[in-house]
Amino acid sequence: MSGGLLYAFTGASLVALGLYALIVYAHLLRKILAFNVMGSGVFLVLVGLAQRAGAADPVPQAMVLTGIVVAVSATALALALMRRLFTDSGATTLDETD
Amino acid sequence: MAGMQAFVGVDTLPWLIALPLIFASASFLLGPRAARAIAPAGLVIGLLAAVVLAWQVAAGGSQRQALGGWAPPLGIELYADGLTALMLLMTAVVVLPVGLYARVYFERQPGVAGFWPLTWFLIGAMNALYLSADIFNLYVTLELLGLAAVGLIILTGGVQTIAAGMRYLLAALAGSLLYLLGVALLYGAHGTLAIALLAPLLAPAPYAGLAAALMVVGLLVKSALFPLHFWLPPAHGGAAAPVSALLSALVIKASFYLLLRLWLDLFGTISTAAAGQLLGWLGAAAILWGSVLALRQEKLKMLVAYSTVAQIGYLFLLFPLVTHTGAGAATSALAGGVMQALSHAAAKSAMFLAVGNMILSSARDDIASIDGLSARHPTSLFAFAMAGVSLMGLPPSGGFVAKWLLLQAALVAGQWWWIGVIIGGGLLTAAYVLQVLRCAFMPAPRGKIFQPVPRTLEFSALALAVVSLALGFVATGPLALLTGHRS
Amino acid sequence: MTAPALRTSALLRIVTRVAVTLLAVALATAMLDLPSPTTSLAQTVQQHLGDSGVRHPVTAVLLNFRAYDTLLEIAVLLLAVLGGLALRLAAGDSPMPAAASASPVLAGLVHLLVPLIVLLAGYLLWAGAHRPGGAFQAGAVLAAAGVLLRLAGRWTPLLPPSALARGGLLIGFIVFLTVALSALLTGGVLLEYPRTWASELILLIEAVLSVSIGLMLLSLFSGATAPGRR
Amino acid sequence: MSLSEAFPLLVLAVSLGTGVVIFFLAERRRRLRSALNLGGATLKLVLVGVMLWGVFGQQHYETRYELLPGIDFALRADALGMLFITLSAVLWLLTTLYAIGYLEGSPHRSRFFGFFSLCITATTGIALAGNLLTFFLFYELLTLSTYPLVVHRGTDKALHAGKIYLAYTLAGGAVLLVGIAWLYSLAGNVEFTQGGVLSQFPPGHHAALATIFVLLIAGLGVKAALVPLHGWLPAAMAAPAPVSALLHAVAVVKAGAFGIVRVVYNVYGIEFAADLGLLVPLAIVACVTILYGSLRALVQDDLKKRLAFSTVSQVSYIIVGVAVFGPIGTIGGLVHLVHQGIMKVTLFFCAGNLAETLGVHHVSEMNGVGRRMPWTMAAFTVAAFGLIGVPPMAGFISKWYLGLGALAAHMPWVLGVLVASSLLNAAYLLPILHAAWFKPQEGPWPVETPRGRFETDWRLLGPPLVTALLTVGAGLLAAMPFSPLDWAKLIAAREYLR
Repeated sequence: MSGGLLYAFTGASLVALGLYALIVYAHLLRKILAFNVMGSGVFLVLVGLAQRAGAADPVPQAMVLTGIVVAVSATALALALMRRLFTDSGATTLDETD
Repeated sequence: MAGMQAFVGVDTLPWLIALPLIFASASFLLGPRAARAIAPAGLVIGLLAAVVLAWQVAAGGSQRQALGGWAPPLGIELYADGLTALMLLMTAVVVLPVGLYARVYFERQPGVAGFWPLTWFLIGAMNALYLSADIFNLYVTLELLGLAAVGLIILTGGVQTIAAGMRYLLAALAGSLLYLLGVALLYGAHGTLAIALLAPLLAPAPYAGLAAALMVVGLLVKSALFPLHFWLPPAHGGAAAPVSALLSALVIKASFYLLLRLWLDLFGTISTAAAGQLLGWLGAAAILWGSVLALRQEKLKMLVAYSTVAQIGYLFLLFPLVTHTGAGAATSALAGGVMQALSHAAAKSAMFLAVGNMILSSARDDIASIDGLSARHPTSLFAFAMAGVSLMGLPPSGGFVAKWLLLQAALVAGQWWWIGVIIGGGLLTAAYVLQVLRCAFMPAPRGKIFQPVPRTLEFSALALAVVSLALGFVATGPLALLTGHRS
Repeated sequence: MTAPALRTSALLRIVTRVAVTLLAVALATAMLDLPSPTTSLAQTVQQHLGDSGVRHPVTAVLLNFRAYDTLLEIAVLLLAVLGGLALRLAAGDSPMPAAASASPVLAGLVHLLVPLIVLLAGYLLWAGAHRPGGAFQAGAVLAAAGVLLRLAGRWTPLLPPSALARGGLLIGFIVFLTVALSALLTGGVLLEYPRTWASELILLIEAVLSVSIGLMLLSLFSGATAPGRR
Repeated sequence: MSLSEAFPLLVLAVSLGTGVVIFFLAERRRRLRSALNLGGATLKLVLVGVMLWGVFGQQHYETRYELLPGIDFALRADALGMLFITLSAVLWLLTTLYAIGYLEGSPHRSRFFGFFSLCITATTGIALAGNLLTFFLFYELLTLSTYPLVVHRGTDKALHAGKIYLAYTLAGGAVLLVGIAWLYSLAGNVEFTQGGVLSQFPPGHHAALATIFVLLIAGLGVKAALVPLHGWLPAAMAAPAPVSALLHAVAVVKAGAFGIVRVVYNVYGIEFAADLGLLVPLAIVACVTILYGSLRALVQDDLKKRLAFSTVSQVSYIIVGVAVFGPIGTIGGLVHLVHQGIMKVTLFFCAGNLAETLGVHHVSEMNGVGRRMPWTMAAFTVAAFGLIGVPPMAGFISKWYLGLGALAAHMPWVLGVLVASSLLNAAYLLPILHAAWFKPQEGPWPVETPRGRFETDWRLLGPPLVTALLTVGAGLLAAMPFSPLDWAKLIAAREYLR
């Protein structure tokens, strides 16, 4: 098994874990963290699969950099929303706001 | 048509993306007053650009452009065929009246800032998505669209709305990541991201099936197809009226379009009839579930939002009918699905704007609070009713043409069970539209005061409703564009 | 939480657990079975690296071959900022009052660190042309300087942001977009750099981008911190 | 576009334009609205007259526009369509005048007359439709534009009636749509053609075609109030009297019946339909409807409800005429399309006058009403005799031809139904006349509101008198050129002698 594939497998596990947490956990911070875990998993798969043969491929690396910026943006917005929900209603989960 | 010759050389593809981005920057930089002032010009220019592109595609076939001069697989390519041109036109036609509406609607709400930059980014994101032919670039456009939409949802603040925005954000992000995971698999297998280069390489294999499944599911979340629609009603029902109009009419269509594009152009060799049937059945369930819940709503905007859940179902009826059913049925089904997307865009935006007027006028969001509205605001009510007619699929309207084409496809393909779904859905739609109309026809209770509503608001809604009906008369144009240039 | 809610949640857990396990297994199977690409995009990148204006392949992809992705990525970041601003304006927030009594140690540290951080950002920016680094990294480091200033009470962002601040947030995107469009206006295609100017233009874009990215990250930081009382 | 191409569109545009302008008219512009209404109706009548003359002289009027690839929107004036459009144009003018008087001083008149005009636009479109899809387009438009009229009063009863009306008609429309879509998927664009277009289909398709026929008739049968699809019609009597006139005589039930005529004659072709064995079941359904409607009418005390069940019965005379193979039956059915309209509109006008002037809604309140409102009751009497089939009224002509047609088609049982129905007609109409003319008035009228110099407002009195005269005229002058009978004969000749 090449190193790249190992990364990809790790990524797949992270995706599964992240997705599970995203769906199951109600606390918004957990959901946001879960999204980040899942995102990291996807990035690992992306880079890992592309360098199964050994040599690094700059294209997926660039894509992951783009992906990271996107993830940072989304996370920041999600955190802002979460904080706002908490200050306005004291809710830490979406179910509490219904 | 002779006048169009002057535009033959115009590079509409990049401009359709750049224009909204320029207006977005200017709107943010110059502040809300200036943004409000320049918006109509931008919307009109955008409409012109979309018309020119449609004309270019009609006259010269599909258009391609490699950005930065780097051809795929190294660079990113923009691509426009008839389907693209129609979606771009749909966007431009809907945002113009909605934008004019929003200018007036938000005028008296000083706390609401950022509508215009966010909307311009939203338009830019949709245009970029429609024009992209690169599966990773499409991911970026999806995220751009998602964040713009969230920003618009939370514009008015309030716990419910922010919660709705949060729900939408999380769903959209999960959807995008599933999509990106599929992209990672495809890139890992074939080392390219361009749809046109990737398509011939795909063969039925576990990785391809899984990648397709991941991408499809990710997009289903964003399209809010039953049972993944959970985020839609609070978001579309909770946002400000013009925002709801944009989200329900247009944003949903972007991910649907992408799904359709991938299904036809990328997964053509690996899609199975069973998968198509599954999407169709989910669509049928969406029609039923959305309609029944729409019937049970007491708030106007929630009724319209659940109506979107149902109407999305119709879009997905095209999948079983285009997948391995022969050319005749597939052509009709594609035409029907696209007509449904177009007419729903016009009708649903008209409906949200009309409902927005009703709420402004009666200062309440209950269906029961509009008793007697027909005398006070006949224009808004008429817009609502006309949009309702289109959603019901009654002639003469774009919705009717859509349902007719889907019926023809089902009959030609011998999949008669969809007939019941199509017809039954129309009747259910009639039932919930009527809930609103019958209240409006009731005499107003004594002492009931309806606030005046600016004319621009009423006529924007009416204009969109007229578009949704007019589509029934001019359907040959869009259909020729769609079928004439599918490579 | 009521009993039925608990039950649904337990059911949800089980179903989700099965689903994600299946997903992981399916992914692993698919990955083992994955065909190898017949062509290598990495080689294509290497072939055209000389024309890209930079020597580092990742930067070449980010700012030349797939610069369009990056342009849109900056828009995504801007949108997060706009969303955060909209949220605060809708709630009628006032900016967080400056920390009243910053400790003298922190103040001294800020004095010492901020110039160094700016220097580091400059280095990262320059390094991006030939080794890992670039605008985002530089911007992130600049943002860190901003966070320090903010924590030390040296700087309080205005709400709504001033024209200057808006300009700062936007300048990167605007310059990037202008360069992209200038090619279009002079008869080329979007984002096509003139070959002889490619490296200068890319450096220019990166430089302004790092400033804007720093400001945007800082704005996001402010947006996610506890809002001021109304 | 030549004049003969533009003409059908022009006729349509007159009503549509009137409607649209009225919608945007301020509520208080009473005179302008009335002038527009009557002007539009008159102009339309003139245009229809011109077109009638043209069609008689084999002039070809056709507007065509591609709606979808291979599917046209087509308006065409043929003899059958002209029969319907002339009827509706004449009755529209009278009903408009009546409605202006009837709604004097009530609210929401711009809305009412807007939809009123839209409704007649739809009827015009139905009459002129050149193919099934165009027909369907206007058929559904008719449904939509009549709903606001049915619920116009906004009372719970009216809203309930509107709900039932829409439930029936939309469901019927849906069934019709399935039939049409299926037919189009087999046969392409289904143009209305004399003698039908489907006879060339090989026997393998006959089962499908028969099923489609059932779908089409079921869809159209809702508006034509075929039993058991008639439930909406008695419920809809909650609507104002001019709307009842519209539903029962001018537009809605007629649209259904006319559609059935089109399907049998111009889509399937009467011979092909007979070959498929579809006509006898249709005749049976129609006969059942005739008897059922009459029987139910017998026991209604509410005058409008009695008239409504009478309509259920009477409209199926048209269907019987269609279902009876042979030119004589055809003539009987088609002529009844006109005659039933004239007679029933008279009765509803009169019922409206009684309700508006005296507050009389029930048969049991009508004792002695003939002396209070002699002109109204005279018109009522003429129309009632017409329905029963007393010579020389219009209804006699219809029944005479229907009876002869049934005998010619070797369906003598139909004759029995006709005789039985006439007896029932007499049984539910004569007691009304007896009460009105021969019984003394019992106490004061429920709600007496004198209107105008005459027994009631002249605008309410004029229209029923005119239609009563027409009822007599259509019977007495049946042999004259351009009488309904003469025109029906022309159509029959063109259908059978291709």
